[in-house]
Amino acid sequence: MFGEGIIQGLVETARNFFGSYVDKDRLVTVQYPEERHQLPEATRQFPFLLYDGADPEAGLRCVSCQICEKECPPQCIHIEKSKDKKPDFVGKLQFYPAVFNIDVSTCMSCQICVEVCPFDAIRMDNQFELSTSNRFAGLLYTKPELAKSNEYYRKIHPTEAAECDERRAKEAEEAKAKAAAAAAASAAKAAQAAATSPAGAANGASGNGTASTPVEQPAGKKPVTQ
Amino acid sequence: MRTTLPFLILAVLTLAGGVAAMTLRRLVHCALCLTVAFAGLAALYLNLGAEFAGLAQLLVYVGAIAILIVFAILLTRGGDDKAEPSFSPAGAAGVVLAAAVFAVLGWAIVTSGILHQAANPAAPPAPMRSIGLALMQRYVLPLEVIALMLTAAMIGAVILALREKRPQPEQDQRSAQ
Amino acid sequence: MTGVAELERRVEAGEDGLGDILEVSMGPHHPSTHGVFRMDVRLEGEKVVRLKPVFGYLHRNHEKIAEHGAYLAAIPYTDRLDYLNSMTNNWGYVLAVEKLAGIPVPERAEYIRVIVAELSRFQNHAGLVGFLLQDMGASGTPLMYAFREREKILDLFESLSGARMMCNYMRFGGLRVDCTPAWLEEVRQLVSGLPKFVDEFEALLRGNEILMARTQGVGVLPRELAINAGVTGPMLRASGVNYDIRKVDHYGVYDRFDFRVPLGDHGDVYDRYMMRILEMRESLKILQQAVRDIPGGPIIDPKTRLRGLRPKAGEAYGRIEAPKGELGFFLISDGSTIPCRYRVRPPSMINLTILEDMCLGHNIADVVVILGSVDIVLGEVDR
Amino acid sequence: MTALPTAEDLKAQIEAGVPGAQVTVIPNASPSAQHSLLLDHEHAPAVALFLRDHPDLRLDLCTLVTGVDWLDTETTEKIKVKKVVPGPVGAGIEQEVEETRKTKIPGYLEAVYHLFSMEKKHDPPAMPVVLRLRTANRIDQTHVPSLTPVWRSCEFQEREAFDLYGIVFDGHPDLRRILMWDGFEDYPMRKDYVPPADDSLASLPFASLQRASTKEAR
Amino acid sequence: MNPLAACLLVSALLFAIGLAGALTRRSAILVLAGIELMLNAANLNFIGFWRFGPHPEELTGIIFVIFAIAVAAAEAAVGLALILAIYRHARTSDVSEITEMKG
Amino acid sequence: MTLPAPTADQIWVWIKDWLVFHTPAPFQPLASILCIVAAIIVVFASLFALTVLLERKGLGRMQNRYGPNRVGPFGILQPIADAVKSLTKEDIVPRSADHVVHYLAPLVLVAASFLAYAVLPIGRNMTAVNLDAGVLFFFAIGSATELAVFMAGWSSRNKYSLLGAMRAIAQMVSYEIPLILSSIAVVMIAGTLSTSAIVDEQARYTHGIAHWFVFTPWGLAGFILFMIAATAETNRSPFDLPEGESEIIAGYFIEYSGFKFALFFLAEYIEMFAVSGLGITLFLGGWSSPVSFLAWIPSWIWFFGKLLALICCFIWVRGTLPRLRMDQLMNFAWKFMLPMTLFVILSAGVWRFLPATIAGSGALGAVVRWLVCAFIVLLPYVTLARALESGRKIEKREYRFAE
Repeated sequence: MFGEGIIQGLVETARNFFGSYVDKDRLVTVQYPEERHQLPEATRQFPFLLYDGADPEAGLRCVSCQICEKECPPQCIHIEKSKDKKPDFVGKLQFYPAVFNIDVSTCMSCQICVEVCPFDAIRMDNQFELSTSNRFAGLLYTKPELAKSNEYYRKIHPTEAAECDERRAKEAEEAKAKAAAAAAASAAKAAQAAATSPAGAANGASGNGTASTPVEQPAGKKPVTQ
Repeated sequence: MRTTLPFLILAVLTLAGGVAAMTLRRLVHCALCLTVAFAGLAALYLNLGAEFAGLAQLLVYVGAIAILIVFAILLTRGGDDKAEPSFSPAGAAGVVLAAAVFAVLGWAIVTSGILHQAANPAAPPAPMRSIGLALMQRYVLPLEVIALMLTAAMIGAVILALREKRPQPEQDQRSAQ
Repeated sequence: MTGVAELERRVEAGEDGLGDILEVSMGPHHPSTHGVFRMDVRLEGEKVVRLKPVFGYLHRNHEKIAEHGAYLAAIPYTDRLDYLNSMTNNWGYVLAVEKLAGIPVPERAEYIRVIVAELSRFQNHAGLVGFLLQDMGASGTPLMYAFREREKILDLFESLSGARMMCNYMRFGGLRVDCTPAWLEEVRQLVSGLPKFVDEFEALLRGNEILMARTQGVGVLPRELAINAGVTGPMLRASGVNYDIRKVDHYGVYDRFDFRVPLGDHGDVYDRYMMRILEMRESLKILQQAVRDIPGGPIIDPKTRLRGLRPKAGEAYGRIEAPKGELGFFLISDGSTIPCRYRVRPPSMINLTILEDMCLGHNIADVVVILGSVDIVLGEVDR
Repeated sequence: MTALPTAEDLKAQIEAGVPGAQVTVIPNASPSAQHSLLLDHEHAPAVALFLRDHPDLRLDLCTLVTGVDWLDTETTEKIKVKKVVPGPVGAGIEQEVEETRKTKIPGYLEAVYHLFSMEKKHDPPAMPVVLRLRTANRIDQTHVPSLTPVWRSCEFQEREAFDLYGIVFDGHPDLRRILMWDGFEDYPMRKDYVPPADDSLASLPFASLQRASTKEAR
Repeated sequence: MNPLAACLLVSALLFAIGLAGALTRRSAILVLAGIELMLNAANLNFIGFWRFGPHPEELTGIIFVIFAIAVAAAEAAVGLALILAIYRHARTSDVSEITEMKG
Repeated sequence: MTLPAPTADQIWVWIKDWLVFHTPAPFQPLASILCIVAAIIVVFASLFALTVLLERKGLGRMQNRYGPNRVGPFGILQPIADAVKSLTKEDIVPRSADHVVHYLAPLVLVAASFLAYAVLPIGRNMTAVNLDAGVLFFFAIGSATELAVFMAGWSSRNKYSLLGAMRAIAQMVSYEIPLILSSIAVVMIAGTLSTSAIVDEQARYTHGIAHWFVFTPWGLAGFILFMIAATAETNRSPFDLPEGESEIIAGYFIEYSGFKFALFFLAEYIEMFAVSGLGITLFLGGWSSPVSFLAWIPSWIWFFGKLLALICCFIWVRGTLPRLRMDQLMNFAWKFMLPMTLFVILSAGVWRFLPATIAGSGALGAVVRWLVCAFIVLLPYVTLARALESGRKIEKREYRFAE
């Protein structure tokens, strides 16, 4: 009780004082607007909608199945299904969202929409500077604001995007093979048309009229590890 | 040697403080005005060249007694507004008595003739060293007596202000649960 | 000390002379109530003669929300209970669901759960000690040191789960994503550096005479009262009760690790403070072993239905040792996809039960310190 | 570590230890197998004390107290009754007709207590002893005895059950609202709770996004 | 005006103010304050006589004032402690209400 | 009258004399006073700005942060930004407050704080008023601040502010005693109450080393006690109970905002400089240099250098220590500080009357004197520390673990 504890504390703060000038481990502050933290790949902020190719309207992966809308814990997603259909990447005709809104002010960035989406259509963005002077309309993101290209996705989450692309390529391949087999069995004209559709993640063949069955939501495929 | 302007200003300040202290409604205001009076007196002492006395006055009266009074006011709930009857016969008698005392004193001063007498040449301000020496040599006995009395007063005040032991009330109910 | 009953009578009777009783409402906005929390305090001088905790300012009926959504949808909400420890909250909830639905968990997932939970415990305790000393007036220095290390742990959480605080990482049957070897290496490196931080932290204030004078003998919680009042966590162990759910329940894979449970003898604020520091060291020990022994394999049981889980009608109570105490979840299923009853046992709310008992007779400055040592997070108290 | 007696054993022990106590075992079909004991109101505090102080049980930690709301349920069963049916010619013919009969089971509120022993640390470890107290109905007879005198830890949680479910705990030292404000009228955790119309969310422009109940949408 | 006379007049006036206050006010604390003012008035006299008296080098006036201040401090401490004790007992500091000596 | 040639040491004196010299004769005394007052206000107000910046930067670095670095290069314009902010903020006065007293309190506080500088020798020939009873003046003026604090706390009509004011007054009154007693040792040895004379007494050199009182055992102990009491007197951490942010939020100035709040803030720092300045004057040789070969550095640089060093110590302590509790604070004042200062006075007395030479050896005499006086101070320190430990039941604890 002679004040040695106090002295020890003073020595400790002095060490930190001088240490902060020489030791990078001590002075850890990132001077935010000028310096920026390297965001980890896993970083998630708010959802966005993926589209393939160049046209956000045509390439939008979302088929308006409304699973995310149902599963969203804070109920911040609002979808209205389209009247008509357009073909998806494997050429199947699907609905698309006529309206797709996300209320970012309510969204709690939980990523559950991404997990439950069977179509790889919704993903998490890493943009966090979303402040706006309009607290209502400014934070209600509509389809044009939400749609981001697959290239962008590859840029912000490279590993995840590569996995996703691979999976989709495989699926497209299988679908193509299936379509080819079906076409070979039926008519040469249809097979020809199917062959024109580019492989990979690009937009499904336009004007493909083969698959006209109503939308079947693939039930089994569940993204376990994103 | 005439009465100087600073003296007059300080005298007015002191008297005003005193009057305010004795007449204001709120006790805390009274205490604050009393402090002004004390400080004014200290300044008067300084003005008259009694440096040590003035500073001692400031230290003791403003630093200690005023604080004591303020504490006493707060502890006796005097800080709250309490209406005091503005006029009472006893009060009027007090004022009359005080006025009479002043009349007597004033009459004595006026009739003594010093009013128009030429003043003695002002003394040089007392050097600190000589006050110290006086206290330690000529007045050492009174000094010791005063010291003893201060100690006694301090102990007495502490004993007075200590709370009487209240009978210990029953134990708290909650802990029994 | 004048008894409460006597003072109550005097206040009611208007005999509050001598400036005896001063009623102060500490909070809901007060620098040291750790959120919107209020204490109705009656003071005699500066001595507390009555103290009633008032809360609910942050109440958002978490349980009702969870009873409206699927089992999966409740997980992100548990993040927001004790928002400093989303990982352990997740774990408590998924443990209860796993019990309710009988879902097995792969071994690797259990190891990763231990790693993130212990990291969480470490940062919680470091932060708490910082806040406690801040409440004591230490100008934020210990708090800043604690936050410096906490940031490193949060960075790890972010690179694993995508978010720093609201991790939403665990799933019934396992985890959402696997960790990479690089991440484990980062954990290993961090864990090897953290003991130095704890040493520095202790050097800063452990032997400090002012700290000892402020905390020793203050807010004593007797052993029997602690047990009876259902106090759990470091607070209970500071009162000398050997009860750590990691040891008692053998949940997860805690059986496989060698660690000790620190116990205090006095049950005062100093003991509670030291419990946290000692537990930080034990957490580091567990972390070292977990990172060393982690097996390979899947991280989630492949048969688990995350979406549309329908447990058989019945109920289950699952609990874990969260940094603040026993965090339990009680679920009743009626066979549908939505929990019929969802209930959280919030440790910090129940630990508040004896706040008044600890504060009575102490100085108002002690109230702040005692409250700090309880370690409350209002998100969890109010839910 | 001593083994925790099964629910049936516990029932027998309680009935032996507390004369007159009526205990019903309520089985739990889920994999957790945490069966519970339904107590009668009159003997509940005595049973609680018995469980707390019994040398082999020492259930000193009452960890979780909560209310549960069970709505009125209707069971429909089809029974065959003989009835006179007007025949085509006017005369009644006695005929066997299938009729559905509805039996209404009145709902009730339930207070659930989860007990552990800090001293004994029973085996299996994570298995609580669950006590239940039921109110007579959901409307006016919502009283159950308070166990706060036995376990202090019930104090805030019983207040919470009172606050959110409206279960009145007789014998609770300080039964006030705890999470909702003092002037609040309703019990928000009840299944049939309807939020007041002047919900502040309704004024937000995007209230349309908020559906009234997720259940309906599902 | 002669400065000594001015001193004396100010002192007499202050004394009268203190006296009036001590006699008229009903708060015991203000009564004490009035007495303090009277003491101070006397001190001013001492200083005045020392300053303008025939033997300023003797310092008697100043020494007296210093002693008087010390006594006044003691008096204030004891007096206020008394007021506190009485207040605790009688629940008032109004001198007109404190009529009983018996405890 | 002619002016002496300006030297670096006397440059400010020269400038003042030059200014006064060029004013018309009847206004010369007034001009002189104005010069001094203006200089003190300008210098110490800018020191305040500098200190605030230093404090925030220093605390930041101690806490591994940058501190303010956004306004101007390295954040040096931060004090100006702070000043603009507090000047433009709304001045909120509680409706039930006593408006006059509420208004006066910060003014009285600032005025009293600034008055104390009148007797501080901030350089050779640079004492504003060379009072014979300078030290006494300092303490007499300092006691006025207590009243201002009370005025602020009482007039706000807030429970927290009243609690804060009561705390502050109790603390200031208690710590004034050790503050005065520890300076009495210096007054005893120097034989004067005049601050300039005390500095002159210390500005003598033997073997090139100054006769600072801090180099003696009683002086060192007295200096430490003086600085502890000064910390308490100026409500700095760890004695910042009157503000007690985490307990009573801001204490007596909780209801002040805008410029009045800034005045409280200013007064607090001004007081801190003043007390530190007195500490320098009494124990650290005022404006004198510690060794004779550095005496060419201007005296005012020495003074402000020492002042800055003390300020840094204040900041350092603030960045490290938690706050005491009220009863502990009082116990510390009466049970530790008061007896210790009495022993310091005793030690100073012994120092004064012990012979400087023993057996004809000056060196031996000096060593013996040093040791004896150190012993007189150390012995009660050890005893009191032990008593404090056993009385308060403070202990270092060991903990047990369950496997």
